[in-house]
Amino acid sequence: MAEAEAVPAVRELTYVRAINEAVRLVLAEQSTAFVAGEDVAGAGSVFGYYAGLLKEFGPERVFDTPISEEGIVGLGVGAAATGLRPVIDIMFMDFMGECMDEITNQMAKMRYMFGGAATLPITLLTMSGAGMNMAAQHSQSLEAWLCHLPGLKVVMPATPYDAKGLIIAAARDDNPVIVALNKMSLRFKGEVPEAAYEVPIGAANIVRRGENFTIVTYSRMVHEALQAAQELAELGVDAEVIDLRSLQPLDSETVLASVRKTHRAMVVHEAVRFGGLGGEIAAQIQEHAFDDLDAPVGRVGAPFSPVPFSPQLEKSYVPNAAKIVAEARRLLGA
Amino acid sequence: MAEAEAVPAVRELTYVRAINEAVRLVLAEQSTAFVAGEDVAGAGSVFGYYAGLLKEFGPERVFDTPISEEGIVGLGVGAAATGLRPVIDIMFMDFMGECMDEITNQMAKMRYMFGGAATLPITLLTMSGAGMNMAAQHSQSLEAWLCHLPGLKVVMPATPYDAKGLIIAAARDDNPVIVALNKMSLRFKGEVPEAAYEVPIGAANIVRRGENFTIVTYSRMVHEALQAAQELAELGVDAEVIDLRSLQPLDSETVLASVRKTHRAMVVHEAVRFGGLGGEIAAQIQEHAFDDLDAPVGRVGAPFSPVPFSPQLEKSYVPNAAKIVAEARRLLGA
Amino acid sequence: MTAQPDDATLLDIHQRMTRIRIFETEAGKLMEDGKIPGALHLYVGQEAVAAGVMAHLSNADWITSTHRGHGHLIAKGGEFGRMFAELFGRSDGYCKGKGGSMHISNMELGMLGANGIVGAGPPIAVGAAFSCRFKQTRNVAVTFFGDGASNEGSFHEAANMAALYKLPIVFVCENNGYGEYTPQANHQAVVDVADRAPGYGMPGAVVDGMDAVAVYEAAGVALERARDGAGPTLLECKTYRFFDHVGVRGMGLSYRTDEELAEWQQRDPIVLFEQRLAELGVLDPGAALAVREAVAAQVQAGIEFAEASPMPDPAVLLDDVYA
Amino acid sequence: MTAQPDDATLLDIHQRMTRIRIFETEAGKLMEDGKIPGALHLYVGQEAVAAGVMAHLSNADWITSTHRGHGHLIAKGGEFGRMFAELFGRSDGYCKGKGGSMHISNMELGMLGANGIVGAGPPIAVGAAFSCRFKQTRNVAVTFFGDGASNEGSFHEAANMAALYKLPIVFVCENNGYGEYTPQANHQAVVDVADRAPGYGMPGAVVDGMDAVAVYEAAGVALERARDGAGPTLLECKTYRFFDHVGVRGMGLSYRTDEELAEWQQRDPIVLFEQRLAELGVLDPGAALAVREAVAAQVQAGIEFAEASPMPDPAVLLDDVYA
Ligand SMILES: Cc1ncc(C[n+]2csc(CCOP(=O)(O)OP(=O)(O)O)c2C)c(N)n1
Ligand SMILES: Cc1ncc(C[n+]2csc(CCOP(=O)(O)OP(=O)(O)O)c2C)c(N)n1
Ligand SMILES: [Mg+2]
Ligand SMILES: [Mg+2]
Repeated sequence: MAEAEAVPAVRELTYVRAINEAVRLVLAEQSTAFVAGEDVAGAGSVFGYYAGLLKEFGPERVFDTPISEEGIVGLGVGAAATGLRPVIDIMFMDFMGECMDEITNQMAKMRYMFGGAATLPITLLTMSGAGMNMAAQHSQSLEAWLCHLPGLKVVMPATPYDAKGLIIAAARDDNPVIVALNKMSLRFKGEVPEAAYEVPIGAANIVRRGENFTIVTYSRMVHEALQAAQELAELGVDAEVIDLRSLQPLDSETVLASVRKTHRAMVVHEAVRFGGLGGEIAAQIQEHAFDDLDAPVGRVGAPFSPVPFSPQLEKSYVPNAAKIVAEARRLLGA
Repeated sequence: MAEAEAVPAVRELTYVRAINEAVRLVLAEQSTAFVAGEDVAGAGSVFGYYAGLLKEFGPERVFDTPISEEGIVGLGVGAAATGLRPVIDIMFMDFMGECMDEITNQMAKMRYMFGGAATLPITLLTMSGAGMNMAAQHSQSLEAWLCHLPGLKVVMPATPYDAKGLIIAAARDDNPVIVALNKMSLRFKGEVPEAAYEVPIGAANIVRRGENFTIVTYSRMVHEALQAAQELAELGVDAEVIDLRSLQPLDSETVLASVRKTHRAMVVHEAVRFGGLGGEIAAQIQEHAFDDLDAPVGRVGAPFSPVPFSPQLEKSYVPNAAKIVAEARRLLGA
Repeated sequence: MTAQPDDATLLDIHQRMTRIRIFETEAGKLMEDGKIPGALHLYVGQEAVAAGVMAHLSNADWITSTHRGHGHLIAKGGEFGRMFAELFGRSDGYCKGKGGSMHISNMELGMLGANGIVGAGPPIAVGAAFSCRFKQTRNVAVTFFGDGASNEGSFHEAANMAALYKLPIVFVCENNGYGEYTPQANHQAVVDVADRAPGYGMPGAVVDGMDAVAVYEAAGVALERARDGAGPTLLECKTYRFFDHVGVRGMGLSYRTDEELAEWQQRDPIVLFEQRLAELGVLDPGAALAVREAVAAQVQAGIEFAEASPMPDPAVLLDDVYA
Repeated sequence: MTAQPDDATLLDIHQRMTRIRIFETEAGKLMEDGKIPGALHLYVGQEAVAAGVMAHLSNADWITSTHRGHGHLIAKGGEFGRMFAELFGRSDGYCKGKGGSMHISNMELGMLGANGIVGAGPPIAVGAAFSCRFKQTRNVAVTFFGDGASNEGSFHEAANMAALYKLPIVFVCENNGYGEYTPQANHQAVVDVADRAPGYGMPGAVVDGMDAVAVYEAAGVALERARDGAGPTLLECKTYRFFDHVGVRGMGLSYRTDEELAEWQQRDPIVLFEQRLAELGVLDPGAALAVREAVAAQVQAGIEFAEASPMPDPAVLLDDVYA
């Protein structure tokens, strides 16, 4: 990271480096921020995105915790309520179940239960997604649980740019914000400004303009959707691709405006289709843009099983561009 | 319960007594069944639905556990995998977060991860719902989390009849089944046959026939929906009310058949509207009955906040017949 | 701090205990009269613990509490009016009526909330203690929890983290012999929860939780240790609740014998303490009665304040979800 | 059972250790060659623990394992072919390729699965132990877990329940000094995890986990106690993993010194054990070599079996979700 002068104000960074830079800037700008989690300090996280931070900020601001997810989130809640701005790490999103009570009953509700007297500026980073043959307990996308909990914000960046900007926005937000990263995206590259900038929480991004089909998605599926859009273009379908970026709050307006233009829509996520956030979004679309719709809102998500280990099975399990295209064709009757 | 001879084959029982009878019959018919949970034995549960079972079946089959939800569910998983048929109690559904890892990563997935080699006949009883001024941590309906997890079945009985029949079906099922009961329904009365009978898991029940509006609901909201249907009748709307009873598997066929007849639908649940199961159901309806719909599928659920304590606030928070009627009128443009 | 309490401190502790006793007794009656909705877990019998510990704390020290939290809040300085208002669900309540008994809290008093989740306090208190150290203060966190709560994984994780980081925190286990209706012997194989301390690398101590002076002294040692940066202590106070698990009479289950209750009532912490104060010449029975009467009047005033407080306007329902 | 192992038992333990060592070493190579997808946590260095404990168990006794689970399964009787097939994701794997390294399991051998969730084993083992007693057998459950896992709340809850119910279970902590890249001193303030035992009301013991006989003997005592209905034991085995946390070389972090590794390798459990067997005249170096060669051949055969096994048909994707 000591590449100071020579670097242009905007340069290509990987997703993992963008995360690293965001957290570094947060620690630099907020004297009450600290990073805590399993193997975040000595190892810089098993994904490497805290590399160098222990050295730069010292062991009171970047420290390893025991393998105690409930304790870790509790530490964050208690520290935040009493004036600090914790950045908490839960290594895999699959481990949410270990700390779901702290998240649900403390972090999300404390402010409300206290009549507004407590403020919980917590940023919780975690890692979602399949595709690395890590099997049923290290590949899940459980954001649907979190989006159902009033009091939390939830963001899922698809690009290095958004990863950095959303983490900074999360850390500056006075509410608990869950930042669910994606492990298959760690090596993705993209342009990232050097400065500390925010990607606003609650604002979707139209990553491809299109006229007659809307694909609403987030996290790694944005890239699959963009690829699908290209294939659809060859079929004469001009798809608009919306990267939600924030799931809670959800930028329904951007989604609805697009659907009102295109008259057809589909939601794509890596999470299990049944009960996933796609249901909420599809329900909102048909509710608010009923008369604009020329076809049902489609959904692509993982089928109804745990994530299988075997690479071939996993490949047929995880949503991808081909499945998006297939579902689009089905919807369009093409 | 020693009222043997004189009782007719079908009689009125409260919801709480129906639960009690179901568990008693399960323990009587399955020699490997046992009941474990906090205050289930000595106290017969804080809701009273295990009353008398310790005395009847003894302390090896009905026993109190420490306040250790993760341990309790783990006990169930380990006992089930090794040949027993546990009935596990988690006092309030709000405490799911304490054992969500065991439920998500062990109970729901063990069979799949083991390539089908493990069988987990677990019945997990828990208590959902608001309305008793128990505030944010004792009033939640978190079924959306569970329905999103392949490997689990989820049922939520609305009546004494269904409570008994679903618990017996759950206990005879070789899969983990979560039975989420409702605390405001404990004193509800209804006809309940004496015999051990099953209410099939995965089959919805049309509790009111109607011609031009479908209300899809479950648990206590069934009663609110029925009342709403009466009020709607006065407005000339003949509503069909579907009690899903099972949420996973979901009886989509019954729902769709109704909507194809009525052309208008709405989903009602007590859970927070955003991210609740209503989204999934609405999405399915518009997907599979798009051309049959004359209006968007509506949804009624709790607003986006934790459950407030103050009785007035709680009353305005929890969905009820009036809100169902209002939403129906909005949808019907009436 | 490890010294014996001086006269002023003794009177202060007496005041705190009396305030709890009268508030809770009245709250029990109000509940039975149908004036307090929801679940109410009363602290009567355990007053010496809250008072003995809290006599050491300032508003800048943090506590986490339990479902049985009024006593902790009163001992930490809670006002009757705002507390009753909260129990009634009124807009002048400490939580504007949104929390109720199980979430009653006040950040300005350093009270991080009663909590409806058994075992939720310790991890939050670890965070508060971390804060105290991070800000380089000599402030501490104290987490109160029951014998039943000591079996939650959250206690374990918090205790281990506190000892690992040598945080300024004291774990106060109020062992009242029961978790709801389950006696301790049916929920853990140990008799002393304090036996768990060495497994985390912290000292453990058992103290008579009916003896406010004993609690005060033991808490003083633990708190001094914490403030000095020497790390946490697990302090177990043996105590008893005189009312049922919930409300006054509870569900009417017979899980405790009348004899057991009577035996513990013989050791009523306030009676014991007043005897002692009388012996020491610090407070004679007449003066004690005057304290009780004064507190009783404050309690009545608090109830009146609460009754006059308006119900929250439904328009506030969705306020306070986000900052 | 508490007796010293007889010659047949010694040879049996040797066999188990050798099988683990060669399987794991080959698995590491295969992973580095890109033939094993996903995450692979190898057991090399810790063989004495699995072998010493499992020498006491039958298929009717249950174990739960960890993310580092191959050693446990091999010691419990796992076949190389089906194991490699699972690591490769093939249809003849123990889990039909659906589980992989982190979920490898075999119910017929009484092996309730490797587990990707740290600390998941103990509560499940409590359930298995409950089953053993419920069915009035003398069977037991053994749960293996790491030093890191001992900080999960799940361990705490399980240990408390096991002691409370006096279940036939042994908690075997494999303390290899690290949880991933975090040294024990940075994750708990205690040196001996066994110090946690008294807090649950069970005996704790520390044993040299590089000494298979010591493990065998200590496990024998604990298992006899369990089978006799006298309740659980927490047996801590001090050990070390010779490879990195994941794979052979891991992420290339330098969190352990070369000296530390070398010191522990000086005490290689198999070398130590073979020396002892030679001294006892039970197995001379030549015979030991023969064992290794025979096992190596079985490992190769296992790899061939696995390589010949077909990938699962995508049509099975949704099978095995429900019974
Ligand atoms: C996580 C969780 N599990 C269970 C409960 C139900 N519950 C409320 S109080 C209580 C007993 C607590 O016992 P203890 O910790 O000893 O405190 P005491 O009531 O004796 O003060 C239980 C089981 C809960 N509120 N939260
Ligand atoms: C609940 C949970 N938290 C974190 C992890 C990530 N993780 C995998 S292995 C491991 C270290 C485990 O340490 P230990 O229990 O000592 O076992 P060892 O690896 O040393 O055998 C961690 C933190 C996980 N798999 N599950
Ligand atoms: Mg108690
Ligand atoms: Mg370890």
